[in-house]
Amino acid sequence: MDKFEAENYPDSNGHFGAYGGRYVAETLMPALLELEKAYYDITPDPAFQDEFHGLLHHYAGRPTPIFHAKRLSAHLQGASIYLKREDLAHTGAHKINNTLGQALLARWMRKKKVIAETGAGQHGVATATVAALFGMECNIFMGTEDIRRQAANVQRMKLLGAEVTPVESGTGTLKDAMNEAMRYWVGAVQDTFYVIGSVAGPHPYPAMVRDFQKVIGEEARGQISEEAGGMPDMLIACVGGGSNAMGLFFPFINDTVEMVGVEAAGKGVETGKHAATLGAGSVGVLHGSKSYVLQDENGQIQEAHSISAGLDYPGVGPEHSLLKDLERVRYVAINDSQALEAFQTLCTLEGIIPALESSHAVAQAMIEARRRPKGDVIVVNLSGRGDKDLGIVNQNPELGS
Amino acid sequence: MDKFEAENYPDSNGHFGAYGGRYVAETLMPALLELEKAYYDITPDPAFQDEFHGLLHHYAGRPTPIFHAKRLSAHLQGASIYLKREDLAHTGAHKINNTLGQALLARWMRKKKVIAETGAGQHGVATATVAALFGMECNIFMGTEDIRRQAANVQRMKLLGAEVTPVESGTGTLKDAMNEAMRYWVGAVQDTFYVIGSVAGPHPYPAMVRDFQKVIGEEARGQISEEAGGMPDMLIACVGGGSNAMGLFFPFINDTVEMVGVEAAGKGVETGKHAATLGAGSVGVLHGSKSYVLQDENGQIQEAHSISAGLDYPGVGPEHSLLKDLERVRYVAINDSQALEAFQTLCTLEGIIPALESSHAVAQAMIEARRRPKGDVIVVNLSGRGDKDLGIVNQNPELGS
Amino acid sequence: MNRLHDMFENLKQKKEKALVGFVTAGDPDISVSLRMIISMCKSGVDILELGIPFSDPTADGPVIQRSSARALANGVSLGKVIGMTKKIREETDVPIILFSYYNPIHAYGNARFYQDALEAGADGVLVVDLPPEEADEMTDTWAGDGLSLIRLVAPTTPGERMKHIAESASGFMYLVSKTGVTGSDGLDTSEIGQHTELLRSVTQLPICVGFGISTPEDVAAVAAVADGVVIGSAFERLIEDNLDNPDLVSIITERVCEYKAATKL
Amino acid sequence: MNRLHDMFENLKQKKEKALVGFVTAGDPDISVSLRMIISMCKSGVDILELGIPFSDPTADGPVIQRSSARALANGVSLGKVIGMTKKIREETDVPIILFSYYNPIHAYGNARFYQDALEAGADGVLVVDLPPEEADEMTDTWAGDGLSLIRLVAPTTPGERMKHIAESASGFMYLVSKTGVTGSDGLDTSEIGQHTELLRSVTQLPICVGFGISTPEDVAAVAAVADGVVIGSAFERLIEDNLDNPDLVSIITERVCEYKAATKL
Ligand SMILES: Cc1ncc(COP(=O)(O)O)c(C=O)c1O
Ligand SMILES: Cc1ncc(COP(=O)(O)O)c(C=O)c1O
Repeated sequence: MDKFEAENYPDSNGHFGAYGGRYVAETLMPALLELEKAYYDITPDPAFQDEFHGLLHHYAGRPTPIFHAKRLSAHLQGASIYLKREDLAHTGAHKINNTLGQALLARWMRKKKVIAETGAGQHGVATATVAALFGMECNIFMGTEDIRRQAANVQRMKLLGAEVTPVESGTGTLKDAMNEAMRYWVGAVQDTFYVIGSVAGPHPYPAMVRDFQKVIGEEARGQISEEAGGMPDMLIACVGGGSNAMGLFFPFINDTVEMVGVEAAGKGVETGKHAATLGAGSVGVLHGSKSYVLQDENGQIQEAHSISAGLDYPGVGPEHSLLKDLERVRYVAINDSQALEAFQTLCTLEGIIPALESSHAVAQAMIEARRRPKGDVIVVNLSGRGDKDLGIVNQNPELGS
Repeated sequence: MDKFEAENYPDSNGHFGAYGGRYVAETLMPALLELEKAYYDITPDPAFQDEFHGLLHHYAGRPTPIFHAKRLSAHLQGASIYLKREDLAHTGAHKINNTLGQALLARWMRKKKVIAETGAGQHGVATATVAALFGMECNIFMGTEDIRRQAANVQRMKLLGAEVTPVESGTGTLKDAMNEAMRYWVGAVQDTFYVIGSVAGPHPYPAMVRDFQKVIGEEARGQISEEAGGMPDMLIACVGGGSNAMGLFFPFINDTVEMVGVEAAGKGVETGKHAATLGAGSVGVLHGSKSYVLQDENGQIQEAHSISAGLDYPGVGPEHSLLKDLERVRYVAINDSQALEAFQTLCTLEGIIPALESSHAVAQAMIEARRRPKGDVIVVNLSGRGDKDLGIVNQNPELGS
Repeated sequence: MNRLHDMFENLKQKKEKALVGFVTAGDPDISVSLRMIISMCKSGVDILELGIPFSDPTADGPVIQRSSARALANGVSLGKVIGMTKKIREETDVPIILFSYYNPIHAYGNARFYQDALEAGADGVLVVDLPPEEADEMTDTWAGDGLSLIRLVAPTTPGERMKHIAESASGFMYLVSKTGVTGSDGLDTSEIGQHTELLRSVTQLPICVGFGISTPEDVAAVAAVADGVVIGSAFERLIEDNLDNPDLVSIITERVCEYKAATKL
Repeated sequence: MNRLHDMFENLKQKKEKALVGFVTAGDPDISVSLRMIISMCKSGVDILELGIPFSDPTADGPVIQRSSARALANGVSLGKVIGMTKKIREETDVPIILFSYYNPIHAYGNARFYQDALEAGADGVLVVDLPPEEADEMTDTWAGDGLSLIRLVAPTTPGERMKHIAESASGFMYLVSKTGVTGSDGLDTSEIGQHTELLRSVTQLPICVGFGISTPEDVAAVAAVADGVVIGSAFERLIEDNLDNPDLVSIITERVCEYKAATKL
């Protein structure tokens, strides 16, 4: 395996090898260039970093702990599984790390309005949260179908003072919400900061979101050395857009640790109803960057399918595409029922209700742990809590209750 | 004000001055004596404490941060408000501190089954959680009315593997659930550990729960010194049974800091539809200990009323009764609409959705902060997050959305 | 005069055991309750346990819970039960034990309670949730020892503690037949025998056994080892099944006779 | 032969401005679309912008979104649009600009696209989401310079960047009239004047202005400052309002004439 020289990516045009870039309307280019400059000039500023890390600590509740899931590990009779507890972060998922970073940057850039797209509503809630914290106007774009499915998160956003704009176009899900957010941004770009929720979108978002999320891996590195006495053997994270995975992986990227990204196989990759972009997609351009996408032979983007709304996206962050090609990360897919089984297992063995997104990572960890000796250490990113998924799980006859 | 010598309470019979004690059926007395012995012998054991604090750290996510609510403070133009973020603890409230402690003690005592009562479901979820973590059988008693009102928490408990036993008697709320848990315990006392959810119940529960919760105040002491450069001027916490309040107050009890306990005034103390036990109750015996209770002139316990299910209880921990008589803590009451207003204010100014219980403390903090100079520091215990309350808040026409 | 002591002596001579009858005062209503209780006392109940209804009866099973709730709905209070006691006493010499949770007594006032209960003709009080550890606060206010404080011993009570409890007891001792609330089933008479024997080794007082005894056969089995047999939920169930039945009093009375017969060795 | 260059020269002599007409290829269906487009070209459209439908048209307002969706539902693909181009070219010499998002072209293959589009008779391509920073990956694969890559300049584009964009442009320059997606309203003709002037200072190429132009009055106002006026959503709205109307082609054609009239100074 080639050594992945993280510091070379992205290049000065925002490319991760063949991926990334800025495929957007000219109207947005100046804003992206301004943002890129702010990203390179402001975010490394120690004053910015102090403020960011102060908020991560006092507001978001970082560091999140790492927890040795002893009963789960014993049950699997293999490697030791450690959970990085992003479920304990304020608002219930890793998303807050990134929204704090971006909203703070928006404030440094003197923007007074933020917008965001959301699918499951987690990124929308996290954005509405920081908008309230900073006293900014906030408009969240959300598909009408998702609004129906995720009513509690819609209510949370509204309580936090955000406007939620229903998106009727397409299938009324995340992809359409992102389309609409970009459309809105085109018209309001001068005073509006677009807070993208994953390591997707045009440069500098993929790099910037990764940098705001890499605190996950930085903490985990220190914690696992302390808890397990060394580097882990494997890292596992689910991949929707790929932000929680990049956040965990990036600080380990030059270490000799195996990394596994877990996409959603939905009803099964073979059925076509899945969200395994890296596993079953092809290279294309969506939402401003080049990466693997789910598309037909004519370059039309296809619908994704997953029980987990946060993985239900036909694109993926460009850096993951590079990591896949370099074989630095292995990408696999877990289907709906495997995810549900892992969900239930973690509930009953460890007393932790994971997000359905994170359950995909747990499911893969269960497979990997069984295959590996007891001494091995696997770190799983528990990207979020499952409270938001109770309605979906409730409808699932497989989970008796 | 007399100095309150915390170390004198409870006495060897579990009395806090005139309060506390063990008013239970003889069948339970031996179990309580066994528990008392375990509490005095086992819980101070460094091995127990290590395990307890290890779980608090790695599992529950402690220390929870203390957060300077700058926008709220600025809005009030008075004292600085700091929030102790128990809402970030695993399962979403301070309740987990106590259930971890009790379940761990149960394990040291080789009990294989735990039971608990629950109202809003927070303590039930926290108990089901630790039961899953320790692989114990778990039975949660919950009133039928509360089961209806708090469906999401019922689902969480079931997902965690607990049995939820509906309690039809009385008004089907917390008081009845506790009655039924005690009845069940009488029949199963030999192998069953009863995990009580607040600083109520017979000795040693009030002392033990306080000791498991005092980590809140211990952390806050260190954190506020660091953040604000000294002792706070005032501590504020809501009081249902009183565990989050005791947890915050206890480590400060011999300091010169004002303390305010906030009960629920429901529709107004004057209407009789309230839960202001200390404010409007009288001394009596309920659920195994002597304390203030809401009762009629014949000693029949009265129904409590509060928009917040966790404060909707006609009793209160005996130590609070003592602290009231000693005037060491000032007890006030906040009504439903004041709590809702504080709820909304915290949502929109700080991006934090507080539990309705905690909103009572925030409401009082808003009153106190306005009255005090800018330099003053008020620490509010944000005992839990409000996700569980979205349904209730949604029904409230006062909160436009 | 000590009605309790005399009663046990009297029964001993007749080679009978005491039938201890529990009913909640004021259920189904105060006047029927009074008539029923007096009839019970006249037809075989040797000791009356008169239950004071409480809103939160944590030691009782569903049958007594419901009976308590009905009585409360009828406005029964401790004061009214003392009034009923007075009326019962006018009609019978059967010893009367007031059976209560502590809070209603505490609310009434401990000293006042002693005075009024004694005056009304009560002989003792059994406070379900007042173990010896807490009992002094009540008895210390009492102006004499005219009322017996009946002590309970449970299957979970260890020997040492039994002894300690017995030391401060008077009247008789109440042995709880099994762990669990009132009215729960699964009577184990051999276990009761063992517990009774153990208790006898630490006390001279008569021993009455209660909780979960419902058939005349149960009564006979318990009567074989104890000095008294307490029937509570079984009466209450009968009351509940005949709430609107004009024959309630005679139905209960008949049942008393059946039980009483079973207490004769 | 350069149809674009010749067309602008020709118009200049006639003291007319170019009417640039955008329609999504294949809406309402391929055959009606073809008939309509040919009629438009014959009755006043000076440059045809032929829209290739895309599933995720992030730069377009609702009208063009819906038209795209209808075309996709009809099975329109880039390949089919190239086929349509060939048929249009058989009937008219009007310059044809293929208007696309990048992904369909990328999926088709950049080199193949150049070849096939040119062969079919296209004159240029405008890729909405391919700014100069990313354009080389496409043009580097092109086997010649037979297709103009039309560059866009927006109101947000700063002067320095405008200059840079202009340097690599050919055919004409597309000036976006305002921030916002296609079809949004609120045209500010004085601002357009300023932007056009600024753009003229950095390029010799003709300047066409588009986005949000809908009435003949708008056309006249823009024609006063620019070299071409792009009409897109206004046509699409008309199509949408007459989807099942057998007179659709003549209705659109009539509208073309009205617009065309407004381009004559
Ligand atoms: C808990 C959780 N995990 C994971 C994801 C997927 O996003 P990403 O792949 O960017 O981490 C989401 C998105 O909503 C989420 O809510
Ligand atoms: C968030 C929260 N705060 C406070 C309380 C009240 O309990 P206590 O007074 O024991 O802290 C509850 C009880 O459910 C709760 O859930």
